[in-house]
Amino acid sequence: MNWTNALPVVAVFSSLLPGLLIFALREQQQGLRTGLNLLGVTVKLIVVGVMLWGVSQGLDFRVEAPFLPGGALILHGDALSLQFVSLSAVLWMATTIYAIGYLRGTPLQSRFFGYFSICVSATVGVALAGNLITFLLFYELLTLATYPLVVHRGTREALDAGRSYLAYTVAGGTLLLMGIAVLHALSGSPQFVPGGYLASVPARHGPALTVAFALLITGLGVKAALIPLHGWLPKAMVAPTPVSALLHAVAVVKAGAFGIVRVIYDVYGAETLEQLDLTAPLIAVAAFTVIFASLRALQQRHLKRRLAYSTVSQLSYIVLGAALLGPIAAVGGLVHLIHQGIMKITLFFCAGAFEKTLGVHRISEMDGIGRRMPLTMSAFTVGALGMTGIPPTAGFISKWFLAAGGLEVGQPWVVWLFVVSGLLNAAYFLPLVYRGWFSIPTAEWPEDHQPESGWETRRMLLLPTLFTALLTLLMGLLAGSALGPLGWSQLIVAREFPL
Amino acid sequence: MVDLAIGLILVALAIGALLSSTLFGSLTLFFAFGMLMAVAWARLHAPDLALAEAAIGAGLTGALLFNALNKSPPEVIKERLRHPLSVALVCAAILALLVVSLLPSLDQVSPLPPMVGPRMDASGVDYPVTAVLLNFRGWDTLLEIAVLLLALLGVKVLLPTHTPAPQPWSLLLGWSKTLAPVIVVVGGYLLWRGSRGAGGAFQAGALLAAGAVMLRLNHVLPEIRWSQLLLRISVLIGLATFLTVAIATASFGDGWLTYPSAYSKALILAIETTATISIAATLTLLVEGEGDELQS
Amino acid sequence: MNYALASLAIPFTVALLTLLLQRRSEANPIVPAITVLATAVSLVFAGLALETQAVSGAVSHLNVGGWDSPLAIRLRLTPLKALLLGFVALIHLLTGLYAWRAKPKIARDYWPLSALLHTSLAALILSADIFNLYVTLELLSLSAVALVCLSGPKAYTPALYYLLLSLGASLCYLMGVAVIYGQYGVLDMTVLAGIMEADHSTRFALLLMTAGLMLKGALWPLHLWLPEAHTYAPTPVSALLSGLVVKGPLFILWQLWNNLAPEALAREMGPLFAAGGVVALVSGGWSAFRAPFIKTLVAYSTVAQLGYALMGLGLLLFLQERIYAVALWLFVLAHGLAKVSMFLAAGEMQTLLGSKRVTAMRGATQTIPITMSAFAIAGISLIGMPPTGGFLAKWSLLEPLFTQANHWPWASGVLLGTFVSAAYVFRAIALGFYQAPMSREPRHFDRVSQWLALLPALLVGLMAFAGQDLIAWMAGVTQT
Amino acid sequence: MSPELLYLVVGATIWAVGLGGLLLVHHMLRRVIAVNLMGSGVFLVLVALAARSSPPDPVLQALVVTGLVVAISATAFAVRLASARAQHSSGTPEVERPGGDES
Repeated sequence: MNWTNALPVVAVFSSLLPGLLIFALREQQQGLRTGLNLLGVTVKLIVVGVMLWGVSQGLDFRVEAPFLPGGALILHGDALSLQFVSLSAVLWMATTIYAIGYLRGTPLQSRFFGYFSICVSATVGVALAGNLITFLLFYELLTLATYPLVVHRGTREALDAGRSYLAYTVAGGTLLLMGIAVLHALSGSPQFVPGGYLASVPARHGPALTVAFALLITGLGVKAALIPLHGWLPKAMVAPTPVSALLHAVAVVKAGAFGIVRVIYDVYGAETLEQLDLTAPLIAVAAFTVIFASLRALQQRHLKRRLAYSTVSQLSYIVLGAALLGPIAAVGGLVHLIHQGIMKITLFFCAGAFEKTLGVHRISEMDGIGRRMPLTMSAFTVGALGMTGIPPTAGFISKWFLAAGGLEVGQPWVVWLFVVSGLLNAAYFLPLVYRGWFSIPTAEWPEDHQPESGWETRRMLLLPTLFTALLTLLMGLLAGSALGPLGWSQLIVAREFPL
Repeated sequence: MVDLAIGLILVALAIGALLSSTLFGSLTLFFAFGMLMAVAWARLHAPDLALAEAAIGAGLTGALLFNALNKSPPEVIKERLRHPLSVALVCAAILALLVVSLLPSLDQVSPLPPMVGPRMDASGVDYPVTAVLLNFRGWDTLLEIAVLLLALLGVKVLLPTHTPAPQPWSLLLGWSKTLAPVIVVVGGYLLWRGSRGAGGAFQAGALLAAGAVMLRLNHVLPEIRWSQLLLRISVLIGLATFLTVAIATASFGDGWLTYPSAYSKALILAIETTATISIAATLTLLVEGEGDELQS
Repeated sequence: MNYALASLAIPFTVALLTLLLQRRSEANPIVPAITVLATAVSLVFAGLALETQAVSGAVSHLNVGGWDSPLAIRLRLTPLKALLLGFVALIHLLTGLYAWRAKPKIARDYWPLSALLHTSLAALILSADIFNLYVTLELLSLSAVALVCLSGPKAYTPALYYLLLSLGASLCYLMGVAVIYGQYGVLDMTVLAGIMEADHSTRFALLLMTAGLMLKGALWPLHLWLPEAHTYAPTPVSALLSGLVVKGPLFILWQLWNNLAPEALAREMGPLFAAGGVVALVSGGWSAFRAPFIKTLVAYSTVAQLGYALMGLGLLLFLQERIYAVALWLFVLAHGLAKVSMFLAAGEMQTLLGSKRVTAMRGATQTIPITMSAFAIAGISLIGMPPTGGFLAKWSLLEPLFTQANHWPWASGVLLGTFVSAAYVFRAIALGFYQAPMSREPRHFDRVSQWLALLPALLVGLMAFAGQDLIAWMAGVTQT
Repeated sequence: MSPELLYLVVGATIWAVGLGGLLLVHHMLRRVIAVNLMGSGVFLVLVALAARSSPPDPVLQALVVTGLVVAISATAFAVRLASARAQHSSGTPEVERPGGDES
């Protein structure tokens, strides 16, 4: 095994091993726990950096081990996987630091960080999975590792949320398994191929392919929170905020969206899908989700729940971008995978900081919060503007490409969809910004924890927030640079659509 | 004609044993059923089996059941049969299918009985049933002694049940003292006869057990305890001998339970004798052994 | 063959020896040690038997007593039988170690009884004679019932039901044997396999035997005795009962229909078995979901999981494709390991949490994390999520179903099964994540017992990583 | 009608009666009797089958002897178990539910 083979394995194990070790730690061994976490973070970032460089140089990172007949265990670092891996690695770092700050003084931290690390490992595994079987393995591991995080608080409410999370995701996983088994029976589970490997399946298997597509997309759609499969997501908001951040920006929902992208491009391929005419329902569902979830978001009075519905809406951007089957839309979808992650995690970090510092949960309590916590509120503003799609933030770039992609494939209504969606985004985010900066605080804050350091909130809550807010800005400003997410997405699309 | 009568009475007794209004009646009818069954077997040219059935099926089972009746609380609730008609219909349907399935077999012949005859010389015994039991199908017999042992272990696991010991009946007491040596002699005779005619380890063991049970009922036999080495040896020796022979023949001989022809007679005699002791001891304990005797 | 016989004879000898050693009423401390050691040696011999058998791929026969067929009782050793011998020894070893550590001390009669149970399973596996199988079945039932009785008067009622039903079942089986002997005049399975015809008598005889075996194997709809008996038995005994005892009759059933029955009859029976399997999955799963006690939950889950095995058997007979045999035996192995883990974990929970109720598991992830992990990992294997053994078995059942469109409806049975298993497993696991009452005193755990419960779960939890080789190997093993 | 045929049918009938009894009756001792009836029925069938050849089939007769010993063993255990149950399980006829929490 040479080093190019070893890297994908190291990428997965750099968080898995610390996770398993952390389980064995006692609650008081905080230093060791933090050390292990940071060691894993560092190793993972280095490995991801090297792999990014390697893939841009045309290197192939691939390792294979026997697993099932006709379906080996493959970890493969291609351009698309690295897009997702880099997102996970960077945001894992930010979230870990944030979580250390957030959970200070609460019990069961070893259990939390253990599962947290496993969760990230599963995400990286999902990203690096080289075929459907491997994907399934990590996808289910992700389901299992996330559950303890969702119910971390151990209250009845948390357990209820956990139950609905499991009900949705286990059912989704089972459908996914069925879909994969159908495809496996047809053609085995070979490695993902740009352009899809099912092109060679004889046409008489069309019905089987259609059923399998429906099973796969339904199964993945649960995690990607396509309406009406989204029910678990708003409930899961009872989890500690770092978990919500992880669920929404990096791990669970992204695994679903990423899976849909994989299935569309690397399993079926645009050509097969066009022949079978399978994407139309998916496009319809995604478009409906974009609008309907925004409307639901408008109705929410809890900050985190509003953010949750916003996630539901934004995820369908990615799905839509992939399902439109045109290169420009694909770039938009892929780049939004990154952008949405970074913007949404910023917003969640802010929400968590409000909650920990001032006990603010409801939107109505946010009046004038910018005077008390100006830095956090600034970050929130950047995130909110990004979500709305106002230049020069990252969100603008995504929407631009998505709308242009719609025009390219001859579906001009997509432009209108994004206009309406943008207006709705503005309608549910801008009032928050206005309240935060310009309203006058009506009453006392529900709680007030002034950290001794004299900062507006705990340092470990503030720094990751500012970091991701900065990234949001940079990604918009430097969109033209080749090494940014946009450049990388174009690289992926160039490989997927060899024109 | 006689057979028809026996058959009808057997079925009637069977139904009666299940439905009799008192438990005592049930047990009595079942005992009678066992005795008549022995007669039926005798009429089917199986006199040695009839003997075994009389001793085991009727005698020991009857003793067990009557003993349990003494210990169990009086029956308070009357049997209420649930869905008797549907169960009866289902059973009748099964019976019809069974009879239809069994009928053709009377015209079939088995290839096994003709195989027994020519191999009798090599078997080490003269009586075919004993040859099958201890040689041709010795493995069955070994496992079956293990079943007997297991039943004893099962009883041993149970907590002791306390019952006032019934007063011995003085006439029986006198008789049993006289009978005991006779029973031992007859048992030994049956064992010896087993190799050449109807008889064998089980009949002998069962008879010895029946004798021992009778003696114990009259408190003639001394107190026994599981902690006594002699008792444990008597219970285990049959199986131990059998298993030793099996292991030895597999390790040093021609295979599992393949007796070397020169020794087969001696080996079978050893197995049979020890098996008789174990069967007698185990059956006695099964029927009469009290919990505390087995525990300590 | 001699290796296999050694694997049988060792526990047998030890059982007699330990009985002979029972001098006083107090337990003899070396008895557990001897028994566990002997089990380990027996495992080694089973492994040797498996190695010789799997390497040669051959079937060996032994005519007991050296007499010629069909007069003699024949023992038959196939790779699958060797594998099962090893499996039996392995499970006995794991539970034996646990019982050795158990506090309060397990009754001394456990040791000879469990050794005899081991013996009877080995004899059952090796035998190829339908009457000899009857004797081994009785041996199996009596040892199992005696073991259940070890937990005292509360177990007497379920034990008695178990015994009486089991005896009735044996006599159904024996009547089937009588019909077959009446028809064909032989008892040897290898001889019978060549001469059985698809006539009425044969079909009815097979049905009688099947009914008896299904009752003994707790296969739906004849499973009603199982949950009570498994619930009341002492913990290591429950593990043995669920992991092994119900598999004995299943193995005979498999031989009966796979090797003995004419293909026409087998094809007829297949859909019935498979449908029964689906119903077992759903109804057993539902009862497990509703179960108030931890052990009852685990026991009903056995009923449900046996549904998968029954489905595998049914599909094998119906579709006549070897891969379903692989699925069937993978289920048996995976379920055996998972169940041992679950019962040992359940036992630990009862002692540590001081209650039998499922609701007592509240907060178990914090108070008894290792035990809870054992339970959870084993449970995940029962659901069949990757990379567990349960997943591997489910996959081998599911994937071939999709190769032909008209078999797709059977896949919905697997789908249902997964949902129901997930429901009852996660119901228990979820309780573990409730915030634990902090006031409790820290308890003194026996770490070794906890890890003993976890070990089989880890084995089955990572089983699928060897999936490709395992399936290929099992395909070879189940050939004969 | 030959005696073999007659006893074959009688054996089957007794077996079926025992089966029905096992399903119907409740008292444990009666159930033991029912099981024993099933056994006797099968043995009678076997003995009748043995008598179809002359001399009688020794293999079948040996099977009956083995079966008898197995039957008496199981019966003895069942009867003793029933007595122990009657004395120790406070005589409740129904299956008692496991008691509440032990703690």
